[in-house]
Amino acid sequence: MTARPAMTAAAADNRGSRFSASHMSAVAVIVVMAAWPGAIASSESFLLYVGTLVVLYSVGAMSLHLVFRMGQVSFAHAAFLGIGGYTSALLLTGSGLSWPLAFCASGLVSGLFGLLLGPIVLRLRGVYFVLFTFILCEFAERVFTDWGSLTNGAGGVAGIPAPPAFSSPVSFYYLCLGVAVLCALICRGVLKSDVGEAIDAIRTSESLAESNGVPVFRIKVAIFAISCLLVGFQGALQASFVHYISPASYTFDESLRFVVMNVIGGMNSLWGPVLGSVFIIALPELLRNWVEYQWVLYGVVLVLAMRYLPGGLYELGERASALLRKGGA
Amino acid sequence: MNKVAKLLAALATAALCLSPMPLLAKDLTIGAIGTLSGGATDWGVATQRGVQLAIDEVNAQGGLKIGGETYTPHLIIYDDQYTGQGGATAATRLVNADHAKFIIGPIGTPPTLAALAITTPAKVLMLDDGFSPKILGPKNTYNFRISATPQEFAPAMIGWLKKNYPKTKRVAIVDPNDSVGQQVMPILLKGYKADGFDVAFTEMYDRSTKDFTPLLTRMMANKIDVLDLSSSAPAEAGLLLKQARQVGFKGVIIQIGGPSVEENLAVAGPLAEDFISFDFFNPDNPLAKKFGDAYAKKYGSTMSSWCPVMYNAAKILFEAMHRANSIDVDAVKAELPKMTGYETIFGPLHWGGKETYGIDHQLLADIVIEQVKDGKIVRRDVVSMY
Amino acid sequence: MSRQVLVVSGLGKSFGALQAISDLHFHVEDGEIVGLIGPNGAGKTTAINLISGRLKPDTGMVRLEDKVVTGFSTNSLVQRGLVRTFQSTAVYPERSVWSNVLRGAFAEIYKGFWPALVNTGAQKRRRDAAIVHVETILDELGLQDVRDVPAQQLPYGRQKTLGLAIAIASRPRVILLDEPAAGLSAEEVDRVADVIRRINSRGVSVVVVDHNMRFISGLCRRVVVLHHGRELCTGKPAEIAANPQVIEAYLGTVNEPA
Amino acid sequence: MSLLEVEGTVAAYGSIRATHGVSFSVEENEIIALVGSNGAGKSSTLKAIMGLVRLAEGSIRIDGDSVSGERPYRVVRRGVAFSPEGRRVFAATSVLENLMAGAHILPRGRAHERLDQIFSYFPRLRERSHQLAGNLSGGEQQMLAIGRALMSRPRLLLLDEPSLGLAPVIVQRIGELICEIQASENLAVVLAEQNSNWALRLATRGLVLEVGRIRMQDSAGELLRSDYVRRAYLGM
Amino acid sequence: MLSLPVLAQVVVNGVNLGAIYILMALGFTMIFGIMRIVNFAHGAFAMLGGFALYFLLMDAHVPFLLALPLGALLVGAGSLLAERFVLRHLYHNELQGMIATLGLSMVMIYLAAIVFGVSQRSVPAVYSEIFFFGPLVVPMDRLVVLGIAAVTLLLFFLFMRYTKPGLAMRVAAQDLEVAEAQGINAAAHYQAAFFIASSLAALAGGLIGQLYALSPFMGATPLMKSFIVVILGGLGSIPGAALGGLLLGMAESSLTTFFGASTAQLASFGIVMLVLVLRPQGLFGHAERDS
Repeated sequence: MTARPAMTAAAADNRGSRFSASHMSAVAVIVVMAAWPGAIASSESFLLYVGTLVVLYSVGAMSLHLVFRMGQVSFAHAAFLGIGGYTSALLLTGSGLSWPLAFCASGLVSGLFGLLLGPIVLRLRGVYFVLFTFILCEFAERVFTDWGSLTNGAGGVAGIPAPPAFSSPVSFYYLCLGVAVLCALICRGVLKSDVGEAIDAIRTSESLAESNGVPVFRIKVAIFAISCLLVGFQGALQASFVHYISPASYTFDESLRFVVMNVIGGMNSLWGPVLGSVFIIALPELLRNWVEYQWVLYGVVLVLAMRYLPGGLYELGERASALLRKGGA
Repeated sequence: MNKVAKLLAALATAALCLSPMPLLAKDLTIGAIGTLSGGATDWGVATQRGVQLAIDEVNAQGGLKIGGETYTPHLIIYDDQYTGQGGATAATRLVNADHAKFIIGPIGTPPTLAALAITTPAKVLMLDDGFSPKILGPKNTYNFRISATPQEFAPAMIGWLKKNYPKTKRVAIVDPNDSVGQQVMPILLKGYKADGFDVAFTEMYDRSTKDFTPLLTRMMANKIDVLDLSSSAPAEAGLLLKQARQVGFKGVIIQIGGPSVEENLAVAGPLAEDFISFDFFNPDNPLAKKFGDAYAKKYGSTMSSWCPVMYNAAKILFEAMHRANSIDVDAVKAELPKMTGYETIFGPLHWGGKETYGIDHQLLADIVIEQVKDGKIVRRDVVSMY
Repeated sequence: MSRQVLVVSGLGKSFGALQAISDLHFHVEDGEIVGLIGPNGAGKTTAINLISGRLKPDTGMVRLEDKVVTGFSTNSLVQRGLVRTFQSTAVYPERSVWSNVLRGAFAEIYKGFWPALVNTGAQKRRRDAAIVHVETILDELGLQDVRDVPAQQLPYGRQKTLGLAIAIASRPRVILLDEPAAGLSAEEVDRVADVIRRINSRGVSVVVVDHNMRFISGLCRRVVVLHHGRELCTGKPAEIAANPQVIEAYLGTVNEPA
Repeated sequence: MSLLEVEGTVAAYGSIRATHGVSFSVEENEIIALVGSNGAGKSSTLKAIMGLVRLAEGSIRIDGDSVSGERPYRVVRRGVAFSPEGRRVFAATSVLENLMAGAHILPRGRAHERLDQIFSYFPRLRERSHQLAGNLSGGEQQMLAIGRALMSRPRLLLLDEPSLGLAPVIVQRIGELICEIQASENLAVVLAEQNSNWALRLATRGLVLEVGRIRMQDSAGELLRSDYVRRAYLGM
Repeated sequence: MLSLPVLAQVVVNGVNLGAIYILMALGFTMIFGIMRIVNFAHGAFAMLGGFALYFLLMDAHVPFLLALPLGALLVGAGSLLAERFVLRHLYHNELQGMIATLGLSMVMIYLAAIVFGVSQRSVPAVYSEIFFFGPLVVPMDRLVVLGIAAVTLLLFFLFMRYTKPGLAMRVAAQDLEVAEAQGINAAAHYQAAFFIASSLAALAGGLIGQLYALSPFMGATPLMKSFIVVILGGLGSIPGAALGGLLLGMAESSLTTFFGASTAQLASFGIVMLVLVLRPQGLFGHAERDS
């Protein structure tokens, strides 16, 4: 299966004018996110928790976006989330390594696994890639469960500390926000660079890209590894956020969540996964009074979105702003 | 689109009707965390129903009359998805958004350990259940385990087995390869060895397994006298039971590691004959009978064995509030361990666990040993854990 | 005598039982246009795929400017100055003509993953140079009027020209054209031939694969004829046209190749 | 009333228009050549008749009844059959099954009768009837594609580039077969071809398409003699 | 361990497992082959099949051998609603189709949880005899399941091989446009194919309910096994699904018997990954085209 967003030549070529609008909305979002704790401090601190979750998940969703942009859909992201989570959890609880070092290690180890597995996985395309990554995800969960001597098995690792300087919910939120903004900058940097240009060419046609001098396979592996590295950071942050991890946290459902965030949010823009993570994390909160029906409604939302909004929420936003512009003109 | 909208509206209305409406008097939020999605959904449903039945009883008597006030408890339950993140999110939501001071559940190690990381610093009382020894500890003072674990009941059961089936020697233990099974297996291994049994075959199967015939074929080569289904969940235990008889196993089949006789009988049918297991729930107890009737009246369908456990937890909690004459968390927490002897559906209440966990926050009870005879469950014995 | 920029010797490739190419020899001299012709199924496209690195040969050797490049990947060959085009149109359909050509210059811009990722000063300079170059190509191939049109909206003939523009954007030394005239009207064929001559006049050596004899004879001084994966003969167009073996191969016998 | 009337058709792929108002008609029992370069709109015109691409404008009538915008399976039932460009035989099924798939609209008994007839036109297919279609040579696949189209007993046969990628001697043989079958079944044939010379020699009438429009329309002989066609399409 | 009776038992167990895997995977591979949809709701249809059988047996007192096909056909008919309102709009749209069927399966599973309850139940054993052939043990219910699966598979293959709609579906899977140009009504055949696929899944669900147990979540495992089977056999390939199902059944049976359950689980994943790496299109599949 290939994710092949329709992209108009004008939109894709435009390296100038709409930039500023995009910049402005990015700044606006960051300002809102930065003000979030202040705005809600008076009401519910649970909203801060939800905010933290959104920011956390946007890291993984954005990293998966890079793989989407190559025209591939990976269901193995939970495995790399888990590698990151376990790396930092085991280092923190076992060896007493300092938090920043454990954090860096989690991304590096996850990225390293991406670099090692990428050359195997990326030989496959389309649905076979999807199914292989699905099995890889299941396989990783089994390894987390069975390798008890290292991972403490299905019982998981408890008592994972938060970084000492960021132990309060508000400061931890800012830490996550900082990592998310950094991740967004990296992803945006990749997409806007000539590597991003190569990724776009690969999505359109691998053979043509290759004959234009794009080292297709190497770039695919490199992007896959970068994506794994970034989601590894989410794993580390999340482990410190929940203070507990177990194989049950890294199931296929978790991979699916990242994919759904990208699809629901929209696949043409880095805004897609951000919007998607806001929506997917917030949705259960909206449905929280209907706990029996929440999954039924969640399913209904997925079906409706795919039927009526195949371009995701980002497309909805684009349509709305186009309407506004029309109305204004 | 119109149809879909109508369906949505209908669902929404139904959901609103089902969600508990706050009534007059003072509201008392009883939080609950349970698994309401995926394969363990019945645990969450059991939690919801058990606690709700206890609340119904209180409200039928006009609420909780404490310290001159009348409190109407109402239940808010969230899904933990049986994950750490899910448990933590549910706990945070209850603590920070709903300002719940008392939480019942979750069941299972991952959501419980993650929820504890939220509730302990927030000083919220949690009555939960998970087999990990890490759940109880001298630091987790706001936490009580409301069901016994194999650590507590396995020695008693194995002792009973040795006494009643003295000729058996070679034991096979089959556990799911999950947090439950991985905790229980070593406990049982130790217990059997201590009583002189020879554990000749152990196997951990994947939770998604439905066909155990290959596994049992492997077991049959080991000349086994006793097959212990250990902590297998009801459906899997029933299948193991049925398929073990189908591959021609003629020895004793017992389940030490979790109670589920009724479900196993339902799954295995006539092949469940002679199966031995235990239950905390003794239907001869008048309180238990009353509860069983109330459940049947309200929900009709078969009852999960977790349901009385969660009902019991809520009953104990309300009683502790009465006795403390306060709904202050610390007062209730201080009162709970003093309630030894309080008559519950599982018999007189007893807290223990100090020597194992360093804190007496482990609920202990009698075990009713049951066996399937002529397609019916009969009581064979009652043994005590303490 | 001029230098040989591309030498192919003893090239062979089989797919299972089918020997698609066997013992293929030919060379391209600096600045010349060589034709590679043969009936359908003769192995022309396979030959291009082998030389351009899309397929790995079983036997034989490819030499590009005195360096053996057998089995090199396509993109490294592009970096070394060997570019190919495709039989059907191969363009980025949703992108404008301008950015299609700029993508063709990717090998010029991209000199490593990190410089490309962090957009170093050298990277920017290379890109700017490429952008200037793109303008010259658009001018030369007459694509200026459609520079902002998405490639998919161009008529077929101009898409083919765009394919050529993409190919030369990386400043190749040798260019392999796979049936550049297929599906074009006679008028368009002439136009493409013109473009190829213009590319050649910039000092690019060209290998043209086609089965249109007329087109090839108008373009090349030397023609290699392939048949059943082997070289049948090599010579001037006129000699080739008169060769009875070639006529036989072209008109076919009763048993047509699968 | 003509067998087929095409009037002002605009065939569209999404928002991209492949033809810009093509009109012509086909009478019974004639062969029409549709010539032009790649991308001129020949294939799109045939596919628009079949209902395989969206008809953005214009109308298509068979025996005076509109079939504009009809699904392909209904068009087939009106007596039209189509042999696509690049042959596109069902490679993983046998020759026999490919032909039976072509007879989808016929009852089983009639289909078997028809099969014998098709085999008599293409004896080579009978020899290979149990082989997988994907293992046939290019020429055999082309025969299979035409045979498959003929299985439904059409009155109008649309052939898209039947000479593409075939050796000249095979192209010649296919041409003979088309004429032979056309004559014996009183078929109308629309032949879309890049090989203009060959197509115009088979046809009674010809249309020259350029960039989605009809540039010329005349008898095949006149077109073969026309200076414009000779220069632009015959390379003379 | 490596005695003849054990080996025979391994084969018997493997064939039994394989039969159910094949029933599940056939429909899954068919839907992908014809409509290019990775149907995540396939397991949910199996689940509905299990409940349909349960209610037909328990409430309507239909005899088992009648209730089983009847339940399957009922679910198949119901699946046409899903086809009409969800899938029809997403054919040949692999990514969106996949996510939508995921949503569909969530709706089906959690509605079933609300309607049927979440506790495990089982279809009461209709056949409880156990046959002993020397050291070989074969329970009657497995024989019945095997027989039903064999008959169904035979009927399915005959249908696909020798009937007109069967041929139409096969050629539509290869080249939709050309198939339509032969007079094949693709939309109608899509419906028929979806009906057949869902009915097969429902039948498998009934058999699973009979052999194992019923719950709203019971479809997840068969769905995952279908994934593995079609990867082994090649997506869209019907003979591939048959072979893949048998291979997986045999592999699970023998690996578990000789090496234990955990090892078997890891090893079977390992084998599937190895197959994909060595032969990316599966054993019988065709490579994905590079566009």
